[in-house]
Amino acid sequence: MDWSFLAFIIFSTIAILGSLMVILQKTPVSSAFSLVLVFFSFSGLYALLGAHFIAALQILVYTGAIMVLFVFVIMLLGQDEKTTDLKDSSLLFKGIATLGGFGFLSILLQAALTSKDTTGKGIYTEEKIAEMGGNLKAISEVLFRDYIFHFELVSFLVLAAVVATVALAKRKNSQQGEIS
Amino acid sequence: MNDPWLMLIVSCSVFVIGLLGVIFRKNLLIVLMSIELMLNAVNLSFVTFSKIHHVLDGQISVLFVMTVAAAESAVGLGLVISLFRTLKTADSDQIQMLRD
Amino acid sequence: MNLLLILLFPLIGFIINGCLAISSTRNGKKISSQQSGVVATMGMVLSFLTAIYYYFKFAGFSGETKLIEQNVFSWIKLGALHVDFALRLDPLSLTFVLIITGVGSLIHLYSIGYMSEDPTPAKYFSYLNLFCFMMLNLVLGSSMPHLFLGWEGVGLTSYLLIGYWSQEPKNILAGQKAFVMNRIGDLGFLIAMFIAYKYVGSLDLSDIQKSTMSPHVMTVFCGLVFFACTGKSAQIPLFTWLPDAMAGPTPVSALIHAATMVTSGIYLLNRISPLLLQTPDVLFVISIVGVTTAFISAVIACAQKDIKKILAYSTISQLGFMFLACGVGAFDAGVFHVMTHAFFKALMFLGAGSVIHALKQEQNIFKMGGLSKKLPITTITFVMGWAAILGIPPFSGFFSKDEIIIESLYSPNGNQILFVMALLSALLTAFYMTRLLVLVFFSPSRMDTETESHVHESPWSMIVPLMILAVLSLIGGFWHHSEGNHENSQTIMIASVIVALLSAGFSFYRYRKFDKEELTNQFVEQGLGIDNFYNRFFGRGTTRIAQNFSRWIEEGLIQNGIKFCSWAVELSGNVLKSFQVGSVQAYLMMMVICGFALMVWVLQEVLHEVMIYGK
Amino acid sequence: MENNHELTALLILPLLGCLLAWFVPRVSQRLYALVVSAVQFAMSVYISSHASFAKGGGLEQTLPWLSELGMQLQLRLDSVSVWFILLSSFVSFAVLGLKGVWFRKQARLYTSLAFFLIFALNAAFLSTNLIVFYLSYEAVFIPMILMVGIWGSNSKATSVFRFFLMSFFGSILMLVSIFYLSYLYFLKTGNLSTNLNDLMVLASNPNPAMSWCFAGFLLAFVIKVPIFPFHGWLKEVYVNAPTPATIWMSSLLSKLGVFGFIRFIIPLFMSSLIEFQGVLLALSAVSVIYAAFLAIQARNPKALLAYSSISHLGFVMLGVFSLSEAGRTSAIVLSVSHGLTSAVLFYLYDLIEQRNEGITMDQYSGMAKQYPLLFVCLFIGVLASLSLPGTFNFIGEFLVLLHAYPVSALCTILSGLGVIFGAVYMLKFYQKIGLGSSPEVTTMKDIAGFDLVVVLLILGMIIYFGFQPSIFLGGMDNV
Repeated sequence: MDWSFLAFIIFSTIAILGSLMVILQKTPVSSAFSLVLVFFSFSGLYALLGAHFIAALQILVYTGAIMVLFVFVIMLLGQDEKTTDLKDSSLLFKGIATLGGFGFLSILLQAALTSKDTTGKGIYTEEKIAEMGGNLKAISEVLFRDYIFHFELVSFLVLAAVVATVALAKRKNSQQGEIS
Repeated sequence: MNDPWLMLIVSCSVFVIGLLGVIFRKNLLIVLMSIELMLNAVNLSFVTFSKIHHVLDGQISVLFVMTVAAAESAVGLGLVISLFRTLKTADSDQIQMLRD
Repeated sequence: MNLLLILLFPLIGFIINGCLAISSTRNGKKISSQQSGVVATMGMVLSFLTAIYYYFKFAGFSGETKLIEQNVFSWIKLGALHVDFALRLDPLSLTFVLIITGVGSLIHLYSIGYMSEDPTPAKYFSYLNLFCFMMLNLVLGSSMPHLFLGWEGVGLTSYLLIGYWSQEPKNILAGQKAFVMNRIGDLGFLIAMFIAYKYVGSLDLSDIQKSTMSPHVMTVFCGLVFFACTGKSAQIPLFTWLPDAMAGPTPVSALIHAATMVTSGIYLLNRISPLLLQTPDVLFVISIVGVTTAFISAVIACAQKDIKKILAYSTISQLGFMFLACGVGAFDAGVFHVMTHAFFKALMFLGAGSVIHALKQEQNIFKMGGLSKKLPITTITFVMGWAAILGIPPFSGFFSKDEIIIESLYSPNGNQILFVMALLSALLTAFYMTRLLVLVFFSPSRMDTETESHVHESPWSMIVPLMILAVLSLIGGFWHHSEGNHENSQTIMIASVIVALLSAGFSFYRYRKFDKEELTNQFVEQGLGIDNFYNRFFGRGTTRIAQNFSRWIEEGLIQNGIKFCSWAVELSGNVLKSFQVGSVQAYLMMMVICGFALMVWVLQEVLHEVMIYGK
Repeated sequence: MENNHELTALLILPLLGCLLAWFVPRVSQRLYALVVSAVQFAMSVYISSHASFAKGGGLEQTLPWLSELGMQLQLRLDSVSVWFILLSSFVSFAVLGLKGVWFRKQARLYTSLAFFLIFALNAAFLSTNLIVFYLSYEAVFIPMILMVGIWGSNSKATSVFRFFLMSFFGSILMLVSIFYLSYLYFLKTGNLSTNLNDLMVLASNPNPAMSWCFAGFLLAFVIKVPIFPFHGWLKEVYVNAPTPATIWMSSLLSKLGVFGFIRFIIPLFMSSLIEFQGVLLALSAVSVIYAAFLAIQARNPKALLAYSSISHLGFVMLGVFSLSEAGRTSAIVLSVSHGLTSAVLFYLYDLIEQRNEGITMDQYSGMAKQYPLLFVCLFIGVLASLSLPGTFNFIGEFLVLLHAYPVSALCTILSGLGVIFGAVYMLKFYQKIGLGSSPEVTTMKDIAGFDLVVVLLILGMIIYFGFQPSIFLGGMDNV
């Protein structure tokens, strides 16, 4: 057995089980920690696919930034007690949703697996990437040449998000100040 | 890793799990986490296809998705906080101010 | 000389008088009855003179067919249908034209005096002229639609004139009744036209006369035409409008409801007589209807108190005689009786009008009496009319009526029952006419003194027509030479005269000293309940159907159906709204399920194609 | 195909009239409306009299418009549409000219709505493209509903809602049918088209799906006309609408349905029509009788007129459903005559109502004395309405029944009963308001001036064409 296949088995098992734990845990905190687990395993999977830059970014952005944000919010709101919301909805509802989910899954898989078009048409074969000096160099090559405009646009989006967050937080503060 | 197609199974499974999470859970924080799960699943499929087809556009997309996801969770969490402040809850069923 | 002139003069009179009527009501200037009456009478007299011209022209024709046709303009032309507005004069229509214009002129003249106190004489005379115009169209029209134009036109003017005193709701309703009952008959006429067009392909009367329809179709056609005639000529079953039509001014009753319009049924039957002679069934029905009408209305007439109602029922009865004549195939006798009847019945109506005029609109014969001294001319002329209707020789009625009675027995279509019924009707006629005559003119006066002091003979314009008509009802019988070649005809003539005289004598004896109101049988006076039956059954029936339609179908079904539709729209909105519960999870769930379904659908197609046509 | 630009002019003029109305001062609005509608009428007469309609000829014009979707602005003025165009421009001219029904409030809006209505009507009557027809058919609603909504009386909201609901229900199914026809055409030829000329190929060998398209068209038009049992919207709308809107509805909008039958259903769905002819004839006959019964019991004179309209349109449909060339011509004749007559009757009734403000309708009585001329006109209108021989209506009704008789004797006789009931309710209408004891004298004057001229003109036409209908029966060439 290939070591990479072993790694895939391990990472994917962790990813699926972890995501199940995310949605089934009672407290948001444990959900959050399961999510961290999933992010790590995803990072591993990216690495297995040869997307080393993405793998690194996954750790940095998701685990480092987003998850911290989540945990921070959980702490801020004091959401550490056990929630019962999973039991709120009826069994029928959950059953239908699960069935729907599985149906959806089967369709997705069918779509993904039926057309096994393996003839890679692109030029960025593994050899080519290696020749270019690795994944990071290749990505930056493409990103800053073909996608520079989109890259700039996304920066605006981030700016907008920052402004929005500030606005949300600030208005609430001022209102609270007025009320109290 | 010889068969990237297996990755798609993982990706789809995680996506559906995330979807079910959004459907089942009413706690807004967990809903947001489930959304993150779905985004990640999509990212994984992007990278996989990028590998299959020997193009890098998929990986670039992942970069953008990550950016958007970060922005989204920032705004989303901001909303959760402000909602929690007004309603003292993070349960989505309690948020019915616009109904009728 | 143009045939159109006969039509044109009354039309011009109508237009002039119509304009006068409108302008007088607008600027309040009163038009006297002399002014407008002279215009109207001139129109009729000129028309009559034109008709006389044609009479002599026809007299000059010998041997050849007496027929003048004149196409005025092309009226309706669509596909195979071609209807011309054309006039057609033959001896039959000439007889009618002479009656209409001749008697019409006299009645116009009479109206000048009779309507002298009316506030809107121009309106009255314009209606009267319009009536004559329409009536002339009826008898001169060469095609069925043209005839129908006149047919409906006289119905309209009859409506207008019956309801002429429109302040009284009763009068208006009488007019409406006449119009509607006529229209019921007209429906028969319309359908007859449709049948003619379908099976003959033409609506021209001469084409229809010559046509060869199958016996069955012909029976239906003739039956429908006869039905139309029962409406216009007040026969069973559509006769109840005529007594009510007496609500109009008396000259109108004389002209329209005695002399002309009501005889148009006879005219029409004569027009299609070649067809009728081929349909014995219809002829049989006509004779039965005619004689029954004659008898029943004579019975009803015996119980009437209103002078005009008696004359009205008498008219119906005489019309029944004419239909009997047509029914037994003696069309000429029918037309002959139309003419004599026009003279003596117009005379009697006008005489009655003179009485009513003298008595300030009193119409009850039990509030009259002894008028022979006060109204000598009226009395003399009325007696002549009486003699004519009784059939006393040598008055005109003798010739025409006895011819009908003889024909009812001897013609191929006649039989004993018809004969006996006809004789009985004649007997009753003698009874009620004598009753009328005696009660009005000869019995002791039953008027209140105030009325009595005002009684005076009518002005010359009313007297002159009376005298002319009296002369005509005396000599009218000699214009027609009946062969009378049946072996027993003289016996029958003598018998019928004796029967009439006996009956008249009995009546005279009974009423000569009458000084109180007679207690008549209410049931008979009300027209044997037929009118009530119609009112209850058809009049109220229609209203009830209409109300039930309105309540159950319109409101109950259709309006509620619409309400239901709008309610259903609202309901579906509400149902859909209930899906919008506000739960994000539920929305997502629906999204997932729908997305699932959509993907199944899309991918199945795509994958199927890939699998088959792909690799 | 030659292009006749005068047809476009028939559409552009009212559209311009609609726009320019906003720049005309309020005081001269009526004059403006009168002049523009007179020009419009004169133009229609000019164009019609210069065209030859023999053997299906006429004027045609095709303008490109979204041709990639198979749509073209195809206009055609032939022996069918010419009468509807003339009727629409004449009635609109009369309505805008009549002083008695002019709105002083919001006159600009009224003028511009009126011209928009004329535009939409003309477009509907001229167009041979189904989509363009549909658009203009729907566009007619807009001014109509606005007029009822703005100037209508008390319970206008419900009636407008019903009117809209029912008509829209019908026409939306027609739109679906139009799309489906276009699709069928696509399947057959590989091109998309909604032009009537192209779609005629579908009629030759009908497809089962055509029956469903037929149903869609049928429903739209029977609601529009309307015939029993789809007439539910009519009474309330007629009663609550302001009189100009009522006149437009009764004399033109209902004709839009009749026109739709003649222009679209008969050529496209002849086979289905033949299949359902019996039912349709029976429905027409029932609607004649049924509406007559309703008219007999109606208390409100305006409702009575509304029901009589349904009854007469039953006759029209009887002519259409006899499915013969002659029957169709008769139906057109009756449509035109009914358009003229109902315009006069509704107008005159409105004048009577105006003269009796403050009196309830039950107390109307004996007014012929005070307004002799008005009632003479009204009486002639009533006579025309009960189709007395000598009036234009008689020609139409007589010919319709004459040509329906060979097809179905029973239905013809049933409708013939409507002739009797017509006499009953129309006389009742006239007698109720005109005859009887007169009320105290009011100050309002009799009809006079320009209004009188217009009314007499229409009545004159009714009587003239009653004796000289050949122009309608044989096309313009018989003149």
